[in-house]
Amino acid sequence: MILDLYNYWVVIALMMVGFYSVIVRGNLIKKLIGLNIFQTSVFIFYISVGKVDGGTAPILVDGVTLYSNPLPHVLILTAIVVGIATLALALALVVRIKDAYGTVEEEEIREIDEQ
Amino acid sequence: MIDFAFVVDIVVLALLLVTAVAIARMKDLFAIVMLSGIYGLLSAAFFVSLDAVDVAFTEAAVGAGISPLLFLSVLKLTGRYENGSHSHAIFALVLVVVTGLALVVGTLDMPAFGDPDSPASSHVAVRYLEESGREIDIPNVVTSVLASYRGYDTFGEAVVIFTAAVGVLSLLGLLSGPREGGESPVRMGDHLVLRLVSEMLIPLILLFALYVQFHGEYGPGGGFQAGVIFAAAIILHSMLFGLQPAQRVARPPVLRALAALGVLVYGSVGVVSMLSGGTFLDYSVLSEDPVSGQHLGIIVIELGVGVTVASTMILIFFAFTSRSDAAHPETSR
Amino acid sequence: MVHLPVLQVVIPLMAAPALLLLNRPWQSWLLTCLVTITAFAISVSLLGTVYSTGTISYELGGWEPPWGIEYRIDLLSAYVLLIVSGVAALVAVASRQGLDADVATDKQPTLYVLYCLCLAGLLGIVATGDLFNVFVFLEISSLSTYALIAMGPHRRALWASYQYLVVGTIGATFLLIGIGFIYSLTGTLNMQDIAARLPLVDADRTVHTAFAFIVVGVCLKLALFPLHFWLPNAYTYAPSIVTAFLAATSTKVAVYLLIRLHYSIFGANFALDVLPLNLLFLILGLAGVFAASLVAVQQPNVKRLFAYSSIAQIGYMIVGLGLGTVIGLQATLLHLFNHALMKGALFLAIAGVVYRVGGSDLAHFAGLGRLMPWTMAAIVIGGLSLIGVPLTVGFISKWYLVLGAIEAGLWPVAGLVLIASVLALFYVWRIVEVAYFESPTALTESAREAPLGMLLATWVLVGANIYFGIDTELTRQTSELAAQHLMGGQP
Amino acid sequence: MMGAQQVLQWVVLLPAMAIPLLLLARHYPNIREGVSLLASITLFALVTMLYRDFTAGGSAEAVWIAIMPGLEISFRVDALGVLFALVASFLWIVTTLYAIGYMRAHAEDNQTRFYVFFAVSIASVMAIAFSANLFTLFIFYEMLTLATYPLVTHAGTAKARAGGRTYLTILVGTSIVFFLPAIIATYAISGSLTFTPGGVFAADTSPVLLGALLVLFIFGIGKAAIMPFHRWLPAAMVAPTPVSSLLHAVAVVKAGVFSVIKVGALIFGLDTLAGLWSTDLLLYLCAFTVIVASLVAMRQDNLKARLAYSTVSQLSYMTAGVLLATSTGLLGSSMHIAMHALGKITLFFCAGAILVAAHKSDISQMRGLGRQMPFTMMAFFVGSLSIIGLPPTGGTWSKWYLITGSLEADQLALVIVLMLSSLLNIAYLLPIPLRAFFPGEAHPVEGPVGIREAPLPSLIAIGITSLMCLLLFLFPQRLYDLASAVGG
Repeated sequence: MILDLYNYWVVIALMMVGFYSVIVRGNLIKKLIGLNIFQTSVFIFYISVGKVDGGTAPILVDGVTLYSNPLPHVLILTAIVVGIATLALALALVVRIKDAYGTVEEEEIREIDEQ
Repeated sequence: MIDFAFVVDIVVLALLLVTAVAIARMKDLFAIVMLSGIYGLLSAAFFVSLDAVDVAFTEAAVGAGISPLLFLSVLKLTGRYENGSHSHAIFALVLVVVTGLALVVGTLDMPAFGDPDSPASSHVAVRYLEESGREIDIPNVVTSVLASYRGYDTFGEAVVIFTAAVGVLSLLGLLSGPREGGESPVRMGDHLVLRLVSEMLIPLILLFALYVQFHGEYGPGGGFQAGVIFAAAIILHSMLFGLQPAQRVARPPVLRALAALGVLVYGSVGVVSMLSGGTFLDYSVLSEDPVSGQHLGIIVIELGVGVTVASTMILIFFAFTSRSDAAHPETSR
Repeated sequence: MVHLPVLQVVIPLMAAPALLLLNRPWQSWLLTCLVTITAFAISVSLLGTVYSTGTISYELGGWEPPWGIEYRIDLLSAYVLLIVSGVAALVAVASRQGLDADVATDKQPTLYVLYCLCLAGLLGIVATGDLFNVFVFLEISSLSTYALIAMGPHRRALWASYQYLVVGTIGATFLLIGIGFIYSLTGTLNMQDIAARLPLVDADRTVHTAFAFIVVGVCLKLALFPLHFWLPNAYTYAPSIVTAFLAATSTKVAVYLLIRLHYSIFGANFALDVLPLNLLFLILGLAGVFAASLVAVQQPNVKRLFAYSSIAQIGYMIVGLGLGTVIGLQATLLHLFNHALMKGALFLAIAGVVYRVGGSDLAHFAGLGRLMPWTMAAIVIGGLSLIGVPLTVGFISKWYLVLGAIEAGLWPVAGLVLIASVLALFYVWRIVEVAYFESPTALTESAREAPLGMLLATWVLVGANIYFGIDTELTRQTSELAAQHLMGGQP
Repeated sequence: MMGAQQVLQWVVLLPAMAIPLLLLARHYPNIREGVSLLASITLFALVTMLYRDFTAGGSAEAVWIAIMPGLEISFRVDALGVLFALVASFLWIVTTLYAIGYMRAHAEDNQTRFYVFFAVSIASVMAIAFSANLFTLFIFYEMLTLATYPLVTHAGTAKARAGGRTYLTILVGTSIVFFLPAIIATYAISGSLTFTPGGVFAADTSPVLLGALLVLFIFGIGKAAIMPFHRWLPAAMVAPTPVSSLLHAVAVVKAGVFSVIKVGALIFGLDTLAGLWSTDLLLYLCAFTVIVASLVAMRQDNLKARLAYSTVSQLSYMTAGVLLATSTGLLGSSMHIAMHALGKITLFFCAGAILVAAHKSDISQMRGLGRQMPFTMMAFFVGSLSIIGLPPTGGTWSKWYLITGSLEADQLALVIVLMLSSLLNIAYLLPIPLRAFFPGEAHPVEGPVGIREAPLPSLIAIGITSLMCLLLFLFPQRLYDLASAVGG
C-alpha cells in the first residue's frame, strides 16, 4: 500500500517545498523559482499517474502491446509550455519592478508604496 | 528481486528532494538558479524512467535550458543575493503542511502507482494507443494526441506562448534593429576556442532543430521542442558574439511578425478544415484520404508551433538581454 | 452556423495575432470593435439556438468526446457568453479615447492584442466541455490579464500585476492538481464523461481532495474573501478601461467556472455529506460582503472603492450558491449578469473621469456633477443599482437572493444581505456628495463631459441596468432554466 | 372626455411630463413657475375627476408592466388613494403658490432643480396613492425618498449635507433592511402582493410569523417615523420651507402613514391584525412616540424643529389608529391624514413666512411679532387649533374618531395618551401665537420696525390652508364618506 503510493508522497513533498518558497520568500525572483518547483512537481505527479508497469514509451512499435499512458504526457507538454510562458512574463515584470522601485524585495516595495 | 527501475526512481526522487530543499534554503540566487536547472534536469531524467520521453525532452529544454537562462539574464539586472526576508513564516508553514496533508489524504484512494488497470490508463487512453495507428498512422502516440485528438489544446498552448511574447513586449518593449552607439564590452566571441566550437556547433544545432521539427511523428519531439532548440542556437550566437550581430540575423520586428504568423498558420488550418466541411482543426477533410489529411494537418500545425515558439523565445531573450546591456555593468554585482 | 460555438472563441483568438501584425492604434481599435461586436452577435445567436434546439455540442478536430475536445454550449454557458462578449464590445467601443489617459499611443496596439486574447480566453473557459481545456484557456486569459494590468500608468500597476500573477498561478496550479486527481480516478477529461463516471468511483477521499483543490483554485481567481487580497490593487492600478473590462467579465467567468465544476461535474448534492460546503459558502460570502463593504466605505480612491465593492458583490453571488436551492442559484446567476452591467457602467464612467480629470481619487470628483453631468448621472444610476434600488437590475438580484434565503428559512442571512446593501448606500453616497455638493477645485474645474464614444458605451450599460431591471424576461427565464437544469431538474 | 383609466395614468404621468418643460424654461423664471402652477392645477383637476368617478362607483385600473410574475407596476383607484391624492394635489397648488413667493424672496440658487425634483416627488406621491400592490408602492416609496433628497440638501451647506445623509440613511436603510424583506416574505408566504380587502394571507398562516412580519412592516415604513426611526424628520428640516411644508408635513410623512394603513387594512386585514401578538406592543410604541415626541417638541426653540417633532407625534396617532384594528380607528387615521396635513402645512407656511419676512427662526425671538405680521400669526393660531383638535377646526373630528376607536378597542391607556398629548400640544403650540400678540409687559416689542407681512403669493397660500382648516370643521361629510370606505 505504502509502496504503491510512495512516489506520490515524495512528489507532494516537492510540491510543498516549492509552495512554501512562494509564500514565504520576500525576494521576487526566489518566489518565482519556488513557483517553478511547485509546478514542475505537479508535472511529475501527472506523469506518475500515466506510468504503466512494464509498459514502454508510447511510440508504436510492432510487437509491443503495453505502453504507458500518452494522455498525461500530452497534458504536461502543454502545462510545461504554460509554465515557461508564465515565467517569462513574471520575469519581465520583475525587471520592470526593479527599474521602477529599485529593489526586488517584497518588504522594501511595500515600504516604498506606503510612503 | 530488486527492480532496477525502482532503484533509479528512488535515487532520482531523493536527489530531487535534496535539490528542492537546498533551493529553498539558499540565499545566493545564482546558485539557486543553477540548482533549479539541475532540478529540471533531474525531473527530465525521472520522466524518462516513467516512459515519458517527449516530456523529458521538453523539460530538459525548458527546465534546464530556457528557464535558467531567463533567470540569469534577469539576475544580471536585479542583483545576485536576496536579503533573506521572510514573511508570515509560521502561517506559511501551517498552510503548506495542511495543503500537503490534504494531498496525501487525496492519494490514499488513488489507484496504485503503475497499475495498468487504473482508470487513467484504461478509459480514454486506450483508444489512442489502439486506434491512432489506424486513424492517424504515425508511431508517436503523444504526437497524435497532441496534434490531432487534442489539437485544440495545443492551439491554446501556441496562443499561451504568443500571449507571453506580447506580454513581455508590452512590458519591456521591442528593440528594433541594432542600436546606435559602440559595441558592448568584451565578448566571449573573442576567445578563439569558443568561437571555433560554436561556429561548428550552431549549424549543427539548427540542423538538429529541423530534424526534431519534422521527426516528431516518429520519435520524441515536435514543434515546441524544435522551436526551443532553434531559439537556443540563436541565443548561443548572441551570447558569444553579442546582441547586435544576432539581431541582424533575427530582426526583432520580423520575429514579432513570425510569432503572430505561427499562430495564424495554426488557426488557418482550423479555418481551412471548416471551409472544407469538417469541424475546426479536423484534418481528415484536408485531403481525400483522411489519414494523409491528418499527416498534412499535423505537419502544418507543428510548423506553426515551431515558428511561434522559436521567435517568441528569441524575442523574450533579446528583450531581457538588451536591458542588461543597457544597464551599467556595476549594477549587476 | 454549425461552427458558431468555435467561432465565438476563435474569432477573437485569431484576431490577436492579426492585430499584432497590424500594429496601428486607430486601425487596431476598429478591428477590435468589429471582432468584439461579432463575438457579441454570435453569442446572441447561440443563446437563441440553445433556446430553440437545446444544448449544442461541437467536436473540435472532428473527434467525438471524450477522445477529442468538445465545446458544449448549454443555457448557462450561452448566458455567460452573452454577458462577457456584450461587455467586451461596449468596453472596446469606449476604449478609443478611454485609453489615452492611461496608455501611451504606441503601446495601445499591443493592448488591443492582449484584450482580444483575454476575451478569447474567457470565452473559451465558458464554451468548453473539457476540463483540461479550461486550464489552457484560463492561462490564456490570465497571462493577458497580468500584462494588461501591468500597462497601468503607475508603477504600482507592476507590483499589482506581479502579485496577481503569483496568486493566479498558484490558483491555476491547484486547479491542475484537482484535474489530475479527477483524471486519475476517471481516466477522462470530458466534463460530461466525468460526471457520468465519477459516481461509479469508490474513492471518496480522493474525490473530495480533488474537489477541495479545484474549489480553492477557482476561488483564488474569483477573489472570494479571504482570498481576495490581489484584487483591489489590480483593479485600482490597471488602465481604467481594462478595469472596466475585468470587473465586468473576469470574476464572472470564475464564478461560472465554480458553478460549472460544482454542479455539472460533481453534482448538486455532492460534498454536502462530508464537507459543509454550503455553510462555508454562506459564511465566507457574508463575511466577504461585510468586510469588503466596510473597507470600501473608507477608501479615498474611487476605483479602489469599487474594487472592494466588487469583492462584496462576489460575496453575494457566493451566498446565493451557499443557499443550495434553485432560487439561490438563480439569484447567483442573476447577480452574475446584473453585476456585470453595474460594474461595467460604473468603471466606464470612472474611466471617463480619469480621461478628463486625470485621476480617480475622491478629490478628482469635486464638483463634477455640474461639469460632467452625464458621466456623473451614470455613476449615480450605477450606484443605485449597486444598492439595489427598484427598477434597476440590482433590485432584481437582491429580490431573488432574499427570496431564496427566506424560502430556505435563513432569515438572518436575508437580514444580513439587506443590511449590507445599506453599506453600499454609504460608499456610493460619498461619491455623490463630493460630485454634487463640492465646488470644482483647481484639479477639476477644467473638466468637460467625457467624449461621446465613452459616454455612449457607458450609457448603453446604464440603459441596460434599467432595462433589465424592468423587463426581466430574458435574465429571469434563462437563469431559472439554467438553475433548474444544474440542480438536476428538467429544464 | 377621458375614461377614468386614462385619467389614472395621466395623474402619475402629468407631473413627470412637466419636467422637460421646466428644464426648457430654466432661464425664464416666470414661465417655469407658470408651468409648475399649471401642472399642479391640472393635476388637481384630474384627481377630482377620479374622485367623481370613484364616488359614482367606478373602479379604474391600469397595469403598466410586469417585472416578474406576480410583481407588476399597476394602479388602482380606491378610497384612501383618492383621499391622499386629493390632499396632496390640492396642497401642491397651494405650495407652488407659496414657493414662488418664498423662493424669490429668499433668492435661492438652483431653483429649476428645486421645481424639477418637486415635480418628481409629486409624481411619486401620486403613484404611491394609487398603487394597486405593495411592489408598486415600494418602488415609488423609494423613488420619493431619492427625489426628495436633493430638495433636503438644497442649500448645499455642510449642515444640509449632514441632514441629507441622516435622511437618506434612515429612510433607505429602514426600507431596505425591514420593508423589503417584509415584502419579499409576504410574497414568499402568500404569493400575492396585491392590496386586497381582508388581507392576502391564508387563514392558516402562522400567527407568530405574521406578528414578526408586522414588526418588520411598521419599522420598515420609516416615513411613518415611529421611534426610534424618527430622526430623519427633524434632520430634513434643513430643507427650504416649501419642501418642509408640502413634503415633510404632508407628502412624505403621509406616504408613510398611507403605507401603514394599506399594509394594515389590505395586506393583513383588520381581523388578522387584531389577533397578532405584536399589534399591541407596536401600539404602545406608538403611544410612547406620541408622548416623547411631544415632550421633545416642547424643548425645541427652533420653530421648524418644534413643528417637526410635533409631526412625529401626530404620525404616531395615525399609525396607532391602524393598530387599533377597528374600523373607527381606521376612519380616524384616514381623516387625520387630511386634517393634519392642512393644519401642519399652515404652520410651516407661517414659519417660512416669518423666516422670509422677519428672518427669525427661533421661537424665543417671536414675541410680539403679531403686531407686524398679524395675518400670519392668526393663521398660525388656526393651524395650531386644528393640530390640537379643538373646534372650530377640522382636527376636532379626526381626533374624535381616534379616541372613539380606542374606546371601542378597549384601549383605555391610549385614550389617556391621546388626551395627555392634546394637552402637550396646547402647551407647545398655542404660546407661540399668543405671545406674538400679547408679548407681556416685561417684553417690549423688539426688532426692526420695518418688518411686514410675507410676499403676497405666500400670504394667499397661508390664507387658503387656514381657511380649509375651518371649513372642514363645518363640512366634513365628504371626507368622512371617503375615509369610512377605506377598509374596503
